[in-house]
Amino acid sequence: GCGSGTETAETEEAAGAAEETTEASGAEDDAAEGSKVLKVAMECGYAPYNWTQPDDANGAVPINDSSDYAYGYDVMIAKKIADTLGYELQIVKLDWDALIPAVQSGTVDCVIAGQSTTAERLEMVDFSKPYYYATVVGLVKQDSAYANAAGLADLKGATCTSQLGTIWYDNCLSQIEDANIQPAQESAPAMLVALESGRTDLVVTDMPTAMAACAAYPDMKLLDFSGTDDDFSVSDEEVNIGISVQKGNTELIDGINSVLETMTVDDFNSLMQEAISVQPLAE
Amino acid sequence: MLEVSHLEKSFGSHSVLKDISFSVHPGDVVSVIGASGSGKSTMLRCINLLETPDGGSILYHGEDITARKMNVPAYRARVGMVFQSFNLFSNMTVLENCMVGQIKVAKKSKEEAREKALKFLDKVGMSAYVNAKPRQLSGGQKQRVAIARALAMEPEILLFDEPTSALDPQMVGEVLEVMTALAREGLTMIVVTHEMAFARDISSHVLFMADGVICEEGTPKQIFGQPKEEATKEFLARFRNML
Amino acid sequence: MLEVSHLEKSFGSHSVLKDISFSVHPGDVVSVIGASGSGKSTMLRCINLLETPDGGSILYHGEDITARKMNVPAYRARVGMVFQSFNLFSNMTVLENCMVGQIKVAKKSKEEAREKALKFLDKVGMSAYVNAKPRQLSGGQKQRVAIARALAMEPEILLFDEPTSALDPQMVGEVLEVMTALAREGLTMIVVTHEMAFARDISSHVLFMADGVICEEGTPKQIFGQPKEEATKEFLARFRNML
Amino acid sequence: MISNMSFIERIFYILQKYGTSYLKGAGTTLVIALVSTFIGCIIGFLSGIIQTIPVDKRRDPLVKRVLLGIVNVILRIYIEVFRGTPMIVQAVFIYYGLAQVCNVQLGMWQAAFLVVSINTGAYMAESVRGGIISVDPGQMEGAKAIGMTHVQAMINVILPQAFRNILPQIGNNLIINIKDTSVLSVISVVDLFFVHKSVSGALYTYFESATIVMAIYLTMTLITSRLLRLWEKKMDGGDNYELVDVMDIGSQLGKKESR
Amino acid sequence: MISNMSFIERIFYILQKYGTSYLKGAGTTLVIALVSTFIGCIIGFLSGIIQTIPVDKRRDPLVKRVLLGIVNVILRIYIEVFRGTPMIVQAVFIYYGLAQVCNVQLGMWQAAFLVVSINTGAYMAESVRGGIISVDPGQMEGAKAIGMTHVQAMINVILPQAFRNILPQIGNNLIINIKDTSVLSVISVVDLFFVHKSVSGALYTYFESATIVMAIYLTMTLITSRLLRLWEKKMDGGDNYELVDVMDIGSQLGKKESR
Ligand SMILES: Nc1ncnc2c1ncn2[C@@H]1O[C@H](COP(=O)(O)OP(=O)(O)OP(=O)(O)O)[C@@H](O)[C@H]1O
Ligand SMILES: Nc1ncnc2c1ncn2[C@@H]1O[C@H](COP(=O)(O)OP(=O)(O)OP(=O)(O)O)[C@@H](O)[C@H]1O
Ligand SMILES: [Mg+2]
Ligand SMILES: [Mg+2]
Repeated sequence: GCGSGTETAETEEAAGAAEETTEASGAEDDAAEGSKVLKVAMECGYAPYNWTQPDDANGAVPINDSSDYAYGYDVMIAKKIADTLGYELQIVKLDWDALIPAVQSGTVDCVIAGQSTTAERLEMVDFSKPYYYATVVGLVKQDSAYANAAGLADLKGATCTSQLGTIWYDNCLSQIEDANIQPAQESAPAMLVALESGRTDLVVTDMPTAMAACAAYPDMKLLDFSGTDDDFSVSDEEVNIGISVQKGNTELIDGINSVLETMTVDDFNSLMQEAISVQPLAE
Repeated sequence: MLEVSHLEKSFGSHSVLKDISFSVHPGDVVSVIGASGSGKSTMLRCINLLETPDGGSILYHGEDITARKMNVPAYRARVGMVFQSFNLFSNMTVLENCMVGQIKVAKKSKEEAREKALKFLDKVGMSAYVNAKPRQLSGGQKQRVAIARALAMEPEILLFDEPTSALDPQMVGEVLEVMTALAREGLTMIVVTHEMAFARDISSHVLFMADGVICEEGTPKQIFGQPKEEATKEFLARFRNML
Repeated sequence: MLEVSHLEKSFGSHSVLKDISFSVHPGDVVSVIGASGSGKSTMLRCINLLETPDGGSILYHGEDITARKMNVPAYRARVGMVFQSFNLFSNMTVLENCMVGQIKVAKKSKEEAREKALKFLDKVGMSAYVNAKPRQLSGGQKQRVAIARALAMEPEILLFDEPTSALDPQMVGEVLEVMTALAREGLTMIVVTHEMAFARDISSHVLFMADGVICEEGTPKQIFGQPKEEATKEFLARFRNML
Repeated sequence: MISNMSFIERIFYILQKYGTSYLKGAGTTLVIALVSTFIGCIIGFLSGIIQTIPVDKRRDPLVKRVLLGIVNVILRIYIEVFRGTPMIVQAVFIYYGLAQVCNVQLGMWQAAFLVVSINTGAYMAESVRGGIISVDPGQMEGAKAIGMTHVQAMINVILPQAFRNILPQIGNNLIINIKDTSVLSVISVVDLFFVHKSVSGALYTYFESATIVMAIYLTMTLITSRLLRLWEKKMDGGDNYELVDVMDIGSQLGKKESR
Repeated sequence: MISNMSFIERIFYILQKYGTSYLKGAGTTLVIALVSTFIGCIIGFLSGIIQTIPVDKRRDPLVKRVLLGIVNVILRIYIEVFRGTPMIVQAVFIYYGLAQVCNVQLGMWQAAFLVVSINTGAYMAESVRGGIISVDPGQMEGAKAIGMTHVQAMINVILPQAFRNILPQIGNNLIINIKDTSVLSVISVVDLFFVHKSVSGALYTYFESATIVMAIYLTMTLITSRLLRLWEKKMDGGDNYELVDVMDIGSQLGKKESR
């Protein structure tokens, strides 16, 4: 993708000019008219899905209007899509809250930021096929009373929380018996601070995030009940993580889907494995 | 030149000026005397439109100043005022106080304004204090600067509200001289004062106010010599005894 | 009772008081006269410690008031002051102005404070205005309230800074009467004034200040009858001519 | 189906579904803002009094000067640190940091009131300082001349006047607080803005939900600023030249006017 | 490996890795805060002048009164709406909402300056109002008596005095802006706080990164508030009883003192 450096620089100029002339008709037309820029929004602060790093090591992509670079699983997927469809990739770093208004208004073309695909959300944006299947795991502190939990039943009565707007918060926490569910946390770092400080006994999240957390906080322990019959039960649909685009932007969604269809679950997992191995925490 | 007729003013239901009428001719020096609280300051403030009269009319060169089309700032620039509480601009030095009106309102050049300001400051003996801020001045010094500020605007009529209250007898004499000289040059003045000697010696006409009405008016000779009203006699008793 | 010796005060390099010495005995009424800017107000402010003297000492009943262990608020409660610019509390009514010191400082009951306040307000003819705010008063009315406020504290010594500057002759007479009565009851007073008649008639002792020094002092008879210094003669010339 | 609805219809749909959540969030927001602004004002006025205590090098004993110096330095540090750092980070440090390091488990509400109050206090301290500066120095002299101590003069004369001058600013601070409580979501306070985030995160209806919260915020701030304006009017009362009826008062007091 | 490091080591590790990002973020923050506070002050002073224009029912022509009334209503709406709603939502509406509805694509920086300036302006308008109230009404009368119009009096006499009184408040607003630019991360402005979010999202080291940004914020706010204090001192100059040397000035002006 980034190999064709000189070429993309030229197309970027052309794209910029094209953008100016078509400004009045809005950015959503960029893709429709076959313009060569794909603006992808993400937080760049949710390792290992997406993060900010100071250099372009491992093939990181420059962040728009910034001197930093973005990388992570989401960026890898974005690069693959852009390369395959012939777009030049532009990463727009945005606060989580603004991702949806940005895509709805056409300021960006799509959001690749670890969003779960829910029926409610599908009303307002279009989602691609899943680009990752999230697993559900718990995180506790090693010296916690729940450290040796072998299944959901052992978590009974735990004080717990998770991230705002995730299936883990909305669907999983309620499966714990007598759970003392606290208000959701806005971001993964904040959620981990809550756990680390002892304000909450348990947080529920997905495997990649939990692994990153354990690297940053050595006193945390990952609880993975998968394979047992006392696991969090989630439907396949719920753990789907998809790419969102403006409603009705079928051309882009079709393009993205055509790329994702070529990939298998194993491809996803090995990409994620790579992301985990190169995330800043791993250094 | 100035025709005040049936002027009324009340604050709330407390009526402060009742049916005040008098007229001022060019070159007149009108003294206004009267007890504390009788409405002298309020009358001056009405003439300068700092208070809106509730009734009556004030004609300036035949024009009603309370009329809609009156250009009030321009009128005020021609009718100067020296306040009882001085109201010097505390963010400016003495010199700036005397210059700002000339520059901003009369649109004079800086040099001209400076010269005029210094001339009048010198007349009141304050030219040494040009760089002082008002809060660094004594009471009498503030009062003199206030007089110089008003004079520097070279108005047609000047309203003085107790212009010598904070001054010692010697300084009163000097200011008095300045004012007499100006009167001779044709400046019209309305002077509220508690200095009866001042009123007697300088004015061409005296108004005696009591409780918001003009109780008696006439030449200084009449008022100080043969006051007709009981109130006037009583008011002037101590002054006349003193002599 | 009050011993001022070698008092010095300068603002920056501008020396305002130079080597001022005099003493006040119980029941004295000391008048301070002098030109505008000669340092009269500054002297009163030093006596009340509103300005810190740069040199010299002020003994009150033998105690040095500039000493460390002096309880300044308590001292000030016994030494009242009437300001040239009144300084009435603008967030309070006339009555509250006269009560707050009695209640907060002298720790009197509300009733007692109210009674006393009304008594003194009545004496200066302001009892009708108890509910007014200072900004609703005329200049002379403010001055009278300021006098009442200071009197209501029933101090041992009262410092007056031109207490009658905004008053008409009649009112001056009334205030003068109040002050004479108080003097007879033993209140000690230091009165800065431009009313020479006032100084002549009321005081037991007169200080004439010029340029920051006491130029001449003596009984009113001496000062007004046979002034020794040239400056005094010149200063009093207009007043003496007027008579 | 929400996707077929118009903008307005969606708003009604959201309101119907989450209406009570919004109201509860607004209540939380309002309680925290009001209480904290009140406490913050008290802190601000106290610090205003202390910061303006005059020091007389010749008169005051060394102990007093040193002590006052120390208190003043502490106050300045307090003001600069709490004004100078984001409230959201302070909240995290106080709520989670204290728990982790010192094992002090502050309740969520305690922490919320604490954080917002001390922040408001730091800002108010500066506002009060401005208010005190703007009061005519003659007022302080008048108060001192009748024997008031610095604290008495401040409480009875200066601060009431300064208060009037900074009332618009207190309004500003209250309104800032109504909005800034939103950062408390990091310590699990479910305020109005957190409800908005939850709703727009669940339904992806940012603009619709934002319209709702804007309306609610606006209602709250409009009411408070209107009430404050009324208060200002009331305090100014006499500016409208309230009648001082000579005769009435005279007779009411049973006194004859002397003139 | 970061997991084996102590708190301090982690801070140095983060600084080494993301140091320039923090600095750039701080620069962005400072530029937006300074420029917007400046513009906001101008807006505030303008609105202060306009809001205090006196209306004389008897004198002023109906047209002027109606016009002034309309302008005043617009100003009040502006102040209440922008003070009364969260800046973060305003930013979203202006940046994304305008793009979606009106197809107006504001640049990120334009939007940033716009949003922060008009917010500051709304707050400053109230602060200025408080400052104007606190100036002795006699000053206005003095200005009018020498023939100044309302605007001249405001500019030459009232506002310079009000400005001094609200300078502490302007400091408050600048500091608020330094911190509040963090909400601009919704329109992809990478300010200091966004860098903190990114770093703590990449390394999951919240407290360490928070300590760094607190230190940077504190440095910025301390410097600005120190500079403002110096400015205050300078404006007060004469309070230290600057010498007015009679002789010097007299001779300098070539005048003999008359007494
Ligand atoms: N803003 C106001 N509100 C209510 N009453 C007021 C106001 N201003 C003045 N007054 C009242 O109006 C009356 C006249 O006041 P004015 O200042 O005109 O008196 P004056 O003749 O100038 O007295 P002095 O010689 O003491 O200055 C007074 O009784 C005063 O209390
Ligand atoms: N804060 C200050 N800073 C600098 N100079 C000052 C200050 N206060 C007073 N002065 C100067 O000190 C001198 C004496 O002032 P003071 O007020 O004592 O005079 P005064 O005798 O009371 O005059 P007046 O009769 O006019 O009230 C004046 O020249 C004045 O300019
Ligand atoms: Mg008057
Ligand atoms: Mg004096």
